Amino acid sequence: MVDKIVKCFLIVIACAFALLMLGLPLAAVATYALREGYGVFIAAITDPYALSALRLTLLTTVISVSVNTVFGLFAAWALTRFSFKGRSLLTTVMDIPFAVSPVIAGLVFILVFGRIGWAAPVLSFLNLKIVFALPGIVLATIFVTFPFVSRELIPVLNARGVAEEEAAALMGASGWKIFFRITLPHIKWALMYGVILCSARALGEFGAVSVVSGHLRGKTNTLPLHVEVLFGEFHLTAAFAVSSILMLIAILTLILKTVVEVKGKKEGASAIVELKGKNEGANAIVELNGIKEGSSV
Amino acid sequence: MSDHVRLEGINKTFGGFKASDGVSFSIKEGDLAGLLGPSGSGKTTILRMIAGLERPDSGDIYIADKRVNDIPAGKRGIGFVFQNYALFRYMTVGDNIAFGLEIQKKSKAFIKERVERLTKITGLDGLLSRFPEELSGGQKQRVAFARAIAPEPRLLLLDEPFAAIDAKVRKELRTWLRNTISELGITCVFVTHDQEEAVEVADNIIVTNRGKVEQSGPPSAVYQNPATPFAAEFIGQSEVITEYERLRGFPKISGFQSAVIRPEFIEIRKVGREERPNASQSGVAENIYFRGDRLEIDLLIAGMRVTAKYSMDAESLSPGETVSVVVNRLLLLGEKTVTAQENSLLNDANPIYI
Amino acid sequence: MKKQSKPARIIIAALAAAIMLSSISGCGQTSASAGQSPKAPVEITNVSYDPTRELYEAYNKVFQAYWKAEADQDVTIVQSHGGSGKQARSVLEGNEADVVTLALEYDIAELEKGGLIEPGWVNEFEKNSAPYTSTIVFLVRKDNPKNIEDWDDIVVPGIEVITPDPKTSGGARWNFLAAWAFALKLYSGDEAQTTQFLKDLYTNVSVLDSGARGSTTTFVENGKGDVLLAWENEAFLSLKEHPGEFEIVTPSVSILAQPSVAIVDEVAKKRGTEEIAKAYLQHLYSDEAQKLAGENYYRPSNTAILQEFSSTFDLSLELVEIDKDFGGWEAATAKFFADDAIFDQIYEQ
Amino acid sequence: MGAFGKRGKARVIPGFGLSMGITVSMVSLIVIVPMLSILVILSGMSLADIWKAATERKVLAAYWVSLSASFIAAVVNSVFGVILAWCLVRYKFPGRRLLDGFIELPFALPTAVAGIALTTLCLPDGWIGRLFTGFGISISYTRIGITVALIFIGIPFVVRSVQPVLEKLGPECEEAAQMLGASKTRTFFKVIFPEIMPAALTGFGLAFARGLGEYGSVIFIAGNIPYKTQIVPLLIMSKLEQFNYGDAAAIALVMILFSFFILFAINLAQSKISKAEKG
Repeated sequence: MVDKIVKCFLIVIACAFALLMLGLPLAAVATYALREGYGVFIAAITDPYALSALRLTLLTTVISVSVNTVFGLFAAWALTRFSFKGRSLLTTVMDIPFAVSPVIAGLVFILVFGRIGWAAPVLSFLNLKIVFALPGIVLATIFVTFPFVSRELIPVLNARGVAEEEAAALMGASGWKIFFRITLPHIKWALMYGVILCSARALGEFGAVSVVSGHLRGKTNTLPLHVEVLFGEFHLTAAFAVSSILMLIAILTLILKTVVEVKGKKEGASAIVELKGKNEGANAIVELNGIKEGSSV
Repeated sequence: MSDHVRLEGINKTFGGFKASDGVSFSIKEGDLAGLLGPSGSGKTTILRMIAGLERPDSGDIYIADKRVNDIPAGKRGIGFVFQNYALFRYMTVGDNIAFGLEIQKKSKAFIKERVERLTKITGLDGLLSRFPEELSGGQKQRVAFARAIAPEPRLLLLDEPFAAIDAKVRKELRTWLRNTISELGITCVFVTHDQEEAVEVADNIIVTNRGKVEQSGPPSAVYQNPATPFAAEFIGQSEVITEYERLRGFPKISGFQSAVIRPEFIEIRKVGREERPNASQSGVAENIYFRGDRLEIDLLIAGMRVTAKYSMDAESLSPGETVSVVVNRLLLLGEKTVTAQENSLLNDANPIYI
Repeated sequence: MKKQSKPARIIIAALAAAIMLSSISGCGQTSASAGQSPKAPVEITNVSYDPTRELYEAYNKVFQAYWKAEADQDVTIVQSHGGSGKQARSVLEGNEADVVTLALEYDIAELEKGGLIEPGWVNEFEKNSAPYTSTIVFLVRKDNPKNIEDWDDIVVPGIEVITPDPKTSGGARWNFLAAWAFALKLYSGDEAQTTQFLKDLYTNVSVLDSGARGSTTTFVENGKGDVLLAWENEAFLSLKEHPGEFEIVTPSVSILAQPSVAIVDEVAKKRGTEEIAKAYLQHLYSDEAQKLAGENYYRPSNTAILQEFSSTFDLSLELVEIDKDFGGWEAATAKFFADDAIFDQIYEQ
Repeated sequence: MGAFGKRGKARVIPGFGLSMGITVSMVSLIVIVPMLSILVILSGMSLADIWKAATERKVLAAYWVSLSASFIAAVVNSVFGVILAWCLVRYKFPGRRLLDGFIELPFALPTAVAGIALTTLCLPDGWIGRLFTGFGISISYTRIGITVALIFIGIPFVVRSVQPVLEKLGPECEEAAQMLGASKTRTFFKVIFPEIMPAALTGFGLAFARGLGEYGSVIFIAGNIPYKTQIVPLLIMSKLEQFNYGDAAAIALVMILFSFFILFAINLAQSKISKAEKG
């Protein structure tokens, strides 16, 4: 009885908190986006500046996520398959973007590639433009989302150990063969999970991009920056309309993430069943399930 | 002595899975009882219901003649040793053992003394300030045991107590556990899927299958006179044969479609060395395995392949050799009954129905 | 070994492609506008401050038509808006603007210091390179519920004032200086009392946005505060967007705000857009553009056209001037807005 | 990992050179070199100037605003995060999947969108703000508003750190405590809490660090009043806009040191967790 009350109480608290902090902002965005009718909504999201911002945002996301995925795979491989001096230092350095304010992230790129930055003479000699153009936005986004993929992969690779890879290597398999045949199947869900998180963050990055963007309308305004622009133009409804597009993308990402998670967990669970089956007979699972179901009643 | 634990008509389902199906049995005070059955037979569920970790759907559980269905687990005065010990990782060995005593609000001095005494009994001296992850499997087992008996329960439950321990330590722990429990004089129920373990440790075993109690009694009785076809097949090194009438001395008895044969039922002799030629028939020793104290033989007899033993002291056999075989006994299996059938050519004794 | 290198090449190629793609599009930006042929379309970038969004949206169309007729060339104008200081910073750091149209002469002077703009730019165009002016007024809620008439009404406790941060916003500096001018007159030149007046004023400030537009949004859209210290044009725009919700109150003393324009010489030279940039800014002084400024609630610098808008603007308002009354931006910045200067002091408890 | 960690052991698995090469060059290009530029800027200043810039009273106040708001937000998130994780792992209730899926919303939702949505909600006549106006409490443009935004940003961290630990924990330890007569409360605080503590700490640290640096969602809701509601990232932006790169870099350096300290603490907590998991 007391248990039931505690359970209900906790669930109510959890749901109320989630509803307040997660549900309400979503509802607010949706309500405000549509408060002046569909016409205004459609006009806002089909505005050429909005569309070009969307294009820029998508392009930035694709580039930075691809770079981070490739990097994440190599980094995770290097960090989990080999032991070398300074490995923990490297891990810590890779985590820096996680702990650094996006504003500082933007600032450092300005300090390197900006007109006053120390790389400026080289860039102007090469007639290359980094900050206040696409490369700068991409770089800032890569920085902010840098550790996402590798952070998801490293624990999984660590947990699997190196026995399988070593066995394959002893049989003479090449590095690529080992990776694609042995390693990738184990980490594919974690990889997808990391890629999704990385994309979500890349799509929505504001602070760092805001510093390096220059806010050129139709050129270097990403969608989140465009929201700010609209917000400042008395176009509150339009700002929320564009926000709602970003929100939809966010929700889609979350759904995708959940699907990946569930699929990944299922495969993980069946692996556990195999393991258990070998040790104690497959029926042990039935008892295990029984216990779990029993205790949650 | 009176019954300490009594279960009456217990039913329990998990989803669609019937874990307990009309389970009734009792355990005498001071008994060491083993719940024996294959995995998934519902033995752990029974143990957890006695402990109060699960509630039966119907039926009554009595401990010391008091119905305990509605008494929460912590108030039943039961010690429980979990299969994976469930030691508290963030407490030292000493804190683990003292946990139950602290809850009973015993004095510091009392707790200290009791913990020290328990560490002596369990041979954990010097390990009190260690954390569980710094212990070996056997040591963890002892800590779990000490923790469970620290509050002086009158009933101790153990879930697969030796499953996670390697074979060599297991033997030693079994003997130790048996002696310690009998010294403490408490009633004890343990769950196992290992019949050797059950037979060796328990005063009484309760054989379970598919949520039902098949048979209970002292190990020797269950072994020699199994009450149900399942008990007959499950206990011992049992093999089921269908055409038992092809063995000499075993006419077909209607209602008994098959029989259980165990190695100790079969007597093998070299050809020409038969003691009772009238009951003998020939067989082939196909493979011979060395088992340390004896030889184990894959025997082909009347077209059936069975396992037999052969003494190391007897004249040696070679693989493929034709031998003379006498089958002394069979356990004939009926629909729901079992009967021990002696070889009719050996004496005139009538079959004994159990 | 040969087999191994194939996937390696693919990955390296992908990486390289990603990097190339990003750098190429970076180059593209500069080279597209470098074309010298008069017929080839040209693109110029105007980095401006917050409240001019609507003005330049309108003016760009006018100029496109003008340039098409004049030089038979299509021109695209890329706009960027933000806090004046922030915008100047981005240009200084490499945001390639052909022209800047900022809130403060001071911000453009920073670009001059940074070597982007040649000295003497102030006199490159008429009227100190300020084609339109504005001033600072109060925006209050409908029917003026707190009876705010002048600067001394907004320093009394209980009034909630919205103004941007003078550290980052050009408009905010005009606000600050206008208030200073009023108080200095009130206390007959006693700076200690004037500073106290400003301190009381900023005690009443509840939100200090980083840009003028941010403050307007806070006051107008988010309903925060009793009075907004605003650019005159920003205040009129709010009236237009939300008719019947607000009123404009003109204080007894305000300041002549001269937003400046300039060609960013370094960029324009590099891109070969000097001519069109000059024309773009020069055309701001044309009658057509001056009227447009008036329609967008900026005071046209052309006095004849200003008179046409006499029904809109309170032309009797006493206006102090930055050069005359404060000794120019350099001096004013050092005295009021530098670190540890008066503005920082009034926030020290 | 430890199994092959001994130096001098032959590397059986190929790809060391390639993967290390790419990793190190990417880390240098994207992280190390840009971060070093802060030091490059600072190297042009005297120590006294750096010290003065980083410890100006206004700056100290901004540290305090950022630290206190992030700390409170992280504490709130730790409490609710543990409750959320607990409910998601231990209970079955309608909408659990949905709730589980939406925990990462603050991650996926662009911070600018979150910022304007929260600001709108917390205005005196907004859906949330309205409830508090009656008590004379305003949320938008106050420290409460900043804290609210940081709570939103930090939700996923504690939940996602604690959840796997709870899932792995299994019911045995609780049952063991229960058998020994411990009450539910005692079981939670003596048995479960120590188990999830390191994970909760990790989540707390991550949320704290994230909150310190958060910009996008906070700028809309923060009042930016010096000494009261000015957060450090906004101050850095403000310094930049005054063309004061040195001061901005000095303040940035202090922030990075704060973050490093937090990261270090997280790693300590994590190594404690993995040590415990080995057992």
